[in-house]
Amino acid sequence: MIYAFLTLWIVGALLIIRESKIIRMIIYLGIFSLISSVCFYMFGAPDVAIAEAAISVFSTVFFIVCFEKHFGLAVGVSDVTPESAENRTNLKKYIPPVVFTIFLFVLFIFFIPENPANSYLKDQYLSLFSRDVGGENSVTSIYLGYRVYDTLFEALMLLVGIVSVTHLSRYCETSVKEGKPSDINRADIAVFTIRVICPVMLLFGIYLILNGHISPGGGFQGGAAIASFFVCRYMIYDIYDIPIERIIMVEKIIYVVVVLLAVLFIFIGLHSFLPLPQSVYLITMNLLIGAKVTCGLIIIFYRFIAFERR
Amino acid sequence: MQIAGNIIIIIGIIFMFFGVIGIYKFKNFYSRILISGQIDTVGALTVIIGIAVKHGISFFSLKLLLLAGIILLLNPLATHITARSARLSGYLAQEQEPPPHDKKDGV
Amino acid sequence: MYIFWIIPVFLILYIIRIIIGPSVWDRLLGMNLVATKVVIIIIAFASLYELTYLLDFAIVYEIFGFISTIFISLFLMERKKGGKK
Amino acid sequence: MVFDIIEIFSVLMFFISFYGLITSKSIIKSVVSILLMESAVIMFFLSIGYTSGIMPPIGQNPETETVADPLPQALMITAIIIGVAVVAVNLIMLISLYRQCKAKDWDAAKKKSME
Repeated sequence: MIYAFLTLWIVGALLIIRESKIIRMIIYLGIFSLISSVCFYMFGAPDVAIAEAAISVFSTVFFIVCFEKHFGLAVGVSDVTPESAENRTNLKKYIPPVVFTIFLFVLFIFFIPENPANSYLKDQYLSLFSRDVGGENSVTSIYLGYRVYDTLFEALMLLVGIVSVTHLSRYCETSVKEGKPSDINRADIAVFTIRVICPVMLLFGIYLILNGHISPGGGFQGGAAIASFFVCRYMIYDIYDIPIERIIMVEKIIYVVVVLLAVLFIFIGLHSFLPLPQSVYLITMNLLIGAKVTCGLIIIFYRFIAFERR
Repeated sequence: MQIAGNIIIIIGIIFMFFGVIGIYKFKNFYSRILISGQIDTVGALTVIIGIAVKHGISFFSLKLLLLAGIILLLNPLATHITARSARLSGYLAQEQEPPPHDKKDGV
Repeated sequence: MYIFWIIPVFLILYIIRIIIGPSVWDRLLGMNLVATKVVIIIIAFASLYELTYLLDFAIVYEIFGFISTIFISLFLMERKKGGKK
Repeated sequence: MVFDIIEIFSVLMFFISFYGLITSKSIIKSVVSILLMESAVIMFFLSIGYTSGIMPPIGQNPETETVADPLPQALMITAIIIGVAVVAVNLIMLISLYRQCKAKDWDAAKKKSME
């Protein structure tokens, strides 16, 4: 069955590459992300699958907001020159990239080393993580324990991305504070049901964060779930009263706290002095990382939404 | 218990098969969205109830019922908003082809 | 289990519908249907292994597929309104 | 060759998106191609060591034979979050380019910059 899903994955990519109209491409991208998330799940990685499913919403939302609000109707007409009779005679301009790509593919296939995968490290991690770091989810234990450097640099990369987004987008504070009335034509049933669903999503995000060390989930996934709560909030009320400057400051402070906590617990070894259970460290780090990811995604989303309406 | 669960799952799969037929049979968009929206929700719910029956009374089937509630709440709403969006954008039921702005804007 | 062999056939049929669907809303409808079918596969997988925590992924999948469908359809509606002005 | 057929899929995917990247005319399709390329890389890392009936690496003492490798998963979670930040920065740069010179594909942008 995994082969059927992988074939659908490849077909989706071919559709995206061959499609010439942007809004169809965005819908195909949403379907493609959902299918790739299921493939991750089939490979025995539910953590990665939850993260991909949460992030696919945000990439779709960014693309559709960018396409809709900033380009408007102008881009939709034709982004690529239409496939007409003159292009059909011009077929030979497609031949060099195809040949080049196939050449690289064959080169890659023939250039692989002939060693089987070494499973020594996997056995070590699986037998020792519960004693060294604690918890039952070995993925969370690895990215908060053995590989905490990667997590710190990932948080730094997210912070750099947010800073560059806020610098590149011009944005007027006064129009944001007023809170413009909605121009989305909404149905009452939709508003009511989304109001019912919003607290469920918030609760579910908190559940994912707090149970991150014993079940699939963790800081990243729960943070993305809580940030999608704010997407729903925008869909209902359509106001921009989020204090973005303050959220950026909060995010920087959280980053410093994350670095300090990791240094105290992992590199100095504070938990060997204190009589704390090991899961306290895991839960605290998951909460902080979840708050940081939430702040980052909220800032990027509201910057995208409020860019044009200044 | 196993046999009853299997029978309920097969009934749900037959519902889904009707949904697949309906999505190809009708030429009109609103007929398609009506048939597939209803039958698909009912088929998914039936399959979930069948799996819950196979597991008996346990934590697993309790969580499955929560999931069934979420599907019952969200799935009709998604089809409703899609149909409403199509109607308000001027996609009329009588037309066999997409409206002219659809082609012109390259949607 | 037989679900694992029947549901991918349905998925392929839905994707053919998505490819030939004449308008955007057909594709949105297909996206919603694909999300529901995939939720059923996830549940069957979790039921095969008897692992309860795999059902979290099904709930996440349902909610997030719903959000992206609704966001795309709301923006399509808003666009038409802006065009009328 | 020790490659399984399941790893060929993601390599093929990587080169499909590479083809899309080098032949796309519109800028937004280039951004989508970068997203697809990153998805292919994640799939390649996860599919190493796949056997049928593999289990997620969660539990107190999982058996090491039938359990997936937890190390690539922990790395790929961070890669996904970085990917969405990369997409956001790319789209903001695209919007700024469009505001400046009204160019939505590479040819028009090149023509504008020549003037």
